[in-house]
Amino acid sequence: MLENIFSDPTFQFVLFSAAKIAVVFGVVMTFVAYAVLVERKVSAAIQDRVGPNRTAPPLALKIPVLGRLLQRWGMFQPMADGLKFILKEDFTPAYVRTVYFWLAPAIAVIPAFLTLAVIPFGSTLGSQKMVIADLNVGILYTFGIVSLGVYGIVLAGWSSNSKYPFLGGIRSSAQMISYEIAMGMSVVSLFLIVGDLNLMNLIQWQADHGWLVLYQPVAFVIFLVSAFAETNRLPFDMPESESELIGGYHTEYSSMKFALFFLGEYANMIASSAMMVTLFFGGWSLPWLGKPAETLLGGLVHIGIFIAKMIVLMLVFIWVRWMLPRFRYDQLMDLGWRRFIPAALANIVATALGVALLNR
Amino acid sequence: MSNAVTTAPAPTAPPPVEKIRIKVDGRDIDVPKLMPDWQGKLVPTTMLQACQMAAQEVPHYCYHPRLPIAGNCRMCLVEFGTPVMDPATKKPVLNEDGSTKIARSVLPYEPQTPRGAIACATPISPGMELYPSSPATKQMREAVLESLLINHPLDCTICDQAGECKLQEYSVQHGQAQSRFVEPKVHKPKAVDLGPRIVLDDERCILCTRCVRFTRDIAGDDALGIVNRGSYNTIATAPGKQFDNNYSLNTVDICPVGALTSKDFRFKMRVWFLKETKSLCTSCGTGCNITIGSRENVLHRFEPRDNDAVNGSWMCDSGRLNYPWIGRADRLQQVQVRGQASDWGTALGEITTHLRNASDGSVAIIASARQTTEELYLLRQLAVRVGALTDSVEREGEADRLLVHSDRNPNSQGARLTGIAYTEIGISIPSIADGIRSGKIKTLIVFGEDVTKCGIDAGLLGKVGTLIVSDILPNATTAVAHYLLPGCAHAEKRGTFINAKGRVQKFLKAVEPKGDARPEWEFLAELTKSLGAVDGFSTIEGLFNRMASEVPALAGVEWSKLGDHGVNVPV
Amino acid sequence: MTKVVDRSPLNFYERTYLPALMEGFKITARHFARSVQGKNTATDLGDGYYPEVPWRVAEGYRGAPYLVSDQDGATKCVSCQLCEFICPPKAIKITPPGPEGQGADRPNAEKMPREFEINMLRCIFCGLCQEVCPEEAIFLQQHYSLTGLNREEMIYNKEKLLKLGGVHPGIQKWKHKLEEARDQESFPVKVD
Amino acid sequence: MPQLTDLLFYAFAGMTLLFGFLCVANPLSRNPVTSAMFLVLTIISMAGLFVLLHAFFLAAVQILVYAGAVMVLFLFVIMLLDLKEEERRKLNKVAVGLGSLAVLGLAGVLVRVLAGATPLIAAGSKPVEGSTRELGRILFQSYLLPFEILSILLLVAMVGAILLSKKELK
Repeated sequence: MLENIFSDPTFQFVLFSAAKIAVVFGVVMTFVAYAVLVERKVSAAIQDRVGPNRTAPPLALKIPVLGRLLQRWGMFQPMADGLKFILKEDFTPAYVRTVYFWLAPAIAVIPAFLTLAVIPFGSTLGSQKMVIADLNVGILYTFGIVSLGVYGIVLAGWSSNSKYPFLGGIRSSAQMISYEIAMGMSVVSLFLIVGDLNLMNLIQWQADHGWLVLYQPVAFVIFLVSAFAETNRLPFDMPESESELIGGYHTEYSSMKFALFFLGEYANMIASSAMMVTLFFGGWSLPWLGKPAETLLGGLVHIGIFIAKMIVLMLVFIWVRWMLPRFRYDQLMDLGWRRFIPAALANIVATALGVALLNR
Repeated sequence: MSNAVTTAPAPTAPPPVEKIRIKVDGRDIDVPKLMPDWQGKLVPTTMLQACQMAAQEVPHYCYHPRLPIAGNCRMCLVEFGTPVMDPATKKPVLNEDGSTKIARSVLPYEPQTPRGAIACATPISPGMELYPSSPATKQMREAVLESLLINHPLDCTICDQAGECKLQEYSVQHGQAQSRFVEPKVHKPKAVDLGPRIVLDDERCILCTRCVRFTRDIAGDDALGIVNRGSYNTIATAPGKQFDNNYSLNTVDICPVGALTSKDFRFKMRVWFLKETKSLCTSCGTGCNITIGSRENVLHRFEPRDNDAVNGSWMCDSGRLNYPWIGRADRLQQVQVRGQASDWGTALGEITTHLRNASDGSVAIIASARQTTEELYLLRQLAVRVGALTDSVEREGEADRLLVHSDRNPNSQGARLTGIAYTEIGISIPSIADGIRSGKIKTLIVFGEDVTKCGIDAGLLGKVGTLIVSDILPNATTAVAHYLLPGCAHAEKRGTFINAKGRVQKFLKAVEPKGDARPEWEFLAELTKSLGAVDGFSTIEGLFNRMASEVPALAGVEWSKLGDHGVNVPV
Repeated sequence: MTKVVDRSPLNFYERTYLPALMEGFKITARHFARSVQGKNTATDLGDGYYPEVPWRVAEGYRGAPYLVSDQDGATKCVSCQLCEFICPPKAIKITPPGPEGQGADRPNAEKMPREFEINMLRCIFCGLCQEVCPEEAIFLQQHYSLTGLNREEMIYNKEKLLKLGGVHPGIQKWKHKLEEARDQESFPVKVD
Repeated sequence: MPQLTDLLFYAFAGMTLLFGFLCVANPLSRNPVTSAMFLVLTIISMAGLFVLLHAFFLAAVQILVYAGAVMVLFLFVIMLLDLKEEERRKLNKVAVGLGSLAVLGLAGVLVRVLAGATPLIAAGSKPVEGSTRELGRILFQSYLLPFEILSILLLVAMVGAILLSKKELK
């Protein structure tokens, strides 16, 4: 009876999916926590500071050399931060629209994680494809989900019943809608070349023919910049720009609800990086490592390659934050609508012509 | 407005005044030839008054509109010119362009130097030209101020006058940034004890003699004078005399510098922190207008406020110092029902039920003529509703020549006009006492009085079935009250008093009441509303206007027409 | 001389944001590289990091305001309350001596505050109190790191402020005046 | 598997209907933002139904276009206008009556049409894979003219909108 169930493909599908979801979720959460640390450390280095270097549980300091080293690197800081978020007073201001006020942080986080479902973070591990949902419209799914992310911010801004969050929410909705168009158009050219929307196949194509960033540098630049706008990170952090809007949409939030917005932002950053790795940098493949893995070790190596590429891109995200000042809002809109959308359209036409001519 | 009400003590229809045309800073202006002096006598208009009419402020120290003119500070020096008269024809000489030729005043021995005249004491003449902002006038002021400051100690940091000091103000306007006087200053006695309420700092004194003139001519107690000579001039009391008349603190107000300071207010609070609230003195029936100085809910001082119809610029010391009780620690702050702490809702609810069931004639009300007219009116409505006997308590004292009235209640007229007391205050109290003795009066309502001191002794009070008391400070009556309702001092609420001469004047709130205490009119309005006697009122304005429409003597008066100085009603 | 800032329109290359980007990369990369090698401003100064090694504040640094005493150890403040008046965050609260209060602890000054409190949680170290003080009795000193375990602890009273403020010699104008008055001998000088 | 998909179908269908109903007639809240949010949920539930039909492309576009773009703009406008009156307004009985009548009429027509219709896909046959490639082919070969006409229509609408939103017509 039990064996029957285990051999049932449906059951296996559910079981392995659940396992993959759990692992990906765990890894991403850890990534978020340490991305914050890296952000703080990198920013400190860029600004001639040292960054977090004090937090450590007393027990960890007992470890001879490593304990001190970990403390200096701030390795325990994310734990302290998390603990602090949980323990802080969860304050709901008067006159907010309570339901939406509570819902908004959740809505902001969920899409960021859902996006990760279609990212192929490795080739195969044993019999399993290293992607949670192998959809043949993968990229469209991603865009669909990403487009929902704006609701969290808009609702947070509106429900706070306060002018700065409201302005932040309004700015963010306009910004995200604008850049989604440019972003979506930039990837069309990729699929014109590859001829498939499935991300697994996209990576395989790149493994065979070389990374798409070499074929489509314009598309990559547009995608990269749009990703900054979509994740609300500097230089496009208008929705939360603290010098003008205090904290934008999360001004009124505290404790874990605030942490969820934070988590959402970093999860979005991770998702964007993963997406870029998949779309432009050959995913799990390296120029000489193009075959889907046959051994367990090979599979793990592929996952490692994917994560390494992702980390590099995230470092770019972090670096840019400390490099560029915030755009003015009209310049941001101008860049989105009057530069990127025409550029992406031109890129599509050029690519289509190229593909048509070459295939003839 | 009916004829019954007259605003202000109508400057009895001024007789057609002869006007003189003069020029002030080149502008033509017609000024009356004669103006009343400090005693009301008509005397020639001075240059200072003319400048004031032309909206040109002339700085001055010794001049005070309510004091005789001394003309000794020289601060009001103004350059002027007079028309040149042809000695033969006695007609003004004209310039070539047809205008009158003006001779600017100059020093006789130095014709190129302008000469000023003390504006406070120089009468104007037709065709005169005044130059209150000419360079020469400015220079004269600067020079006078510099000389006044030569021996001034410049201890503004420890001077109570700082902030309302004419020396400071004029130094800013007309002074110099740096003193050219490098020699040691003449030092004079500091912190001299002039009397029980006054401290003198001789170094700060500029010898304007305002205080000397006030105490001689207004207070009629010739106690002060100037002794010694030259740089050693000082103000002093006559030998063997104390400066202790009941108006001495007015000299602190009129002292333009910090020479005379009040012992009561000494080092208490810097004046620029004080919130000024227009109010009234409650010490007698005169109803002097005062300004309350308070900061952060603490009263710091009372000062007289100008009102020609009542107190001029003055008030007596006893009234001025009659404020510390408002901040006393033993103020009643807790609503009590039979000795137990309670709250307003409970207490008023029980009182309402009790009064509703009280039989006609079983209730008596003893109000206080220290309460506001509105409160007395509400109490009267309450009395009409329950058929109660009402009266208030008389408080007699000795009157003086100037301001103090023999009636020490601030609102006796209010008690009479609202019907709380009949023609004479206090004549019904014996019949109330009889009623209690005979058992006819079972409920006694007392507001703001200790009835044990006025005919209803403690034993008799014990016979009262229900004793409802509202007061501010504890006394023998509040100690035995069944219902104790803490009320407010006049500085803690708004309302009106009607003074002995029938002037309705309003006062405003300076500080918050302590603890549970509430303005009496507020809870009386609730009580009378729940008893169906009067509609509820949430504002004093509405209540006053309602009262004015019902009390015949107040017909036509409205809160908004009271102004800062009040209106007269027939009494 | 007015300086004319050149605001010529950007050329196409500049409008691509690329030169600005490159500049940003260069600067941040330089600092990053330096920091990774363990060098930064703090190590350049050779001190170390803040909590262990307090900042070396510059001369004239304006930290917390404290009351000072004169060279005879007397309170300089005469309770004129100008600082209380000027204080933008209303951090200063002075209780004047009042009519019955004790006089100053130095001759001739007549007056000194009964209580002088600065709420350091409110204080913004703006220095207006020092600026306005006619007696040179309050100075912004070099303390910048004020800590306490509760709000009450952060309200510094007169005693504490005087202790922290220390001695600040001055011209001692009240003493000077007293000596001058004694020399004149025209009026008996009362000294309490 | 069939059981699971059936279950999911009923779940999504039920959600679509429920959220659709709550969108137009929410007994708890008359806040326009709530209505808009329920419309978003309706759209997402419908996308779920499309997925069950293996029309992945349609599902993704449904969410991307309607939930992700159109409804955000709706929300945007609702929030900016701050429709407080809407929350206070009472139900107009005449409108409710007429509306119900219209709905009933439409439902009647639908039922009659559906009763006479034959299933497009015979039961048991393999469902059509909603591949993007095939969709594109159909769109750009069989239905090219209608597609282009629609494009022109949208372009006209867009130009019109821009023209109308310009304050000054020169």
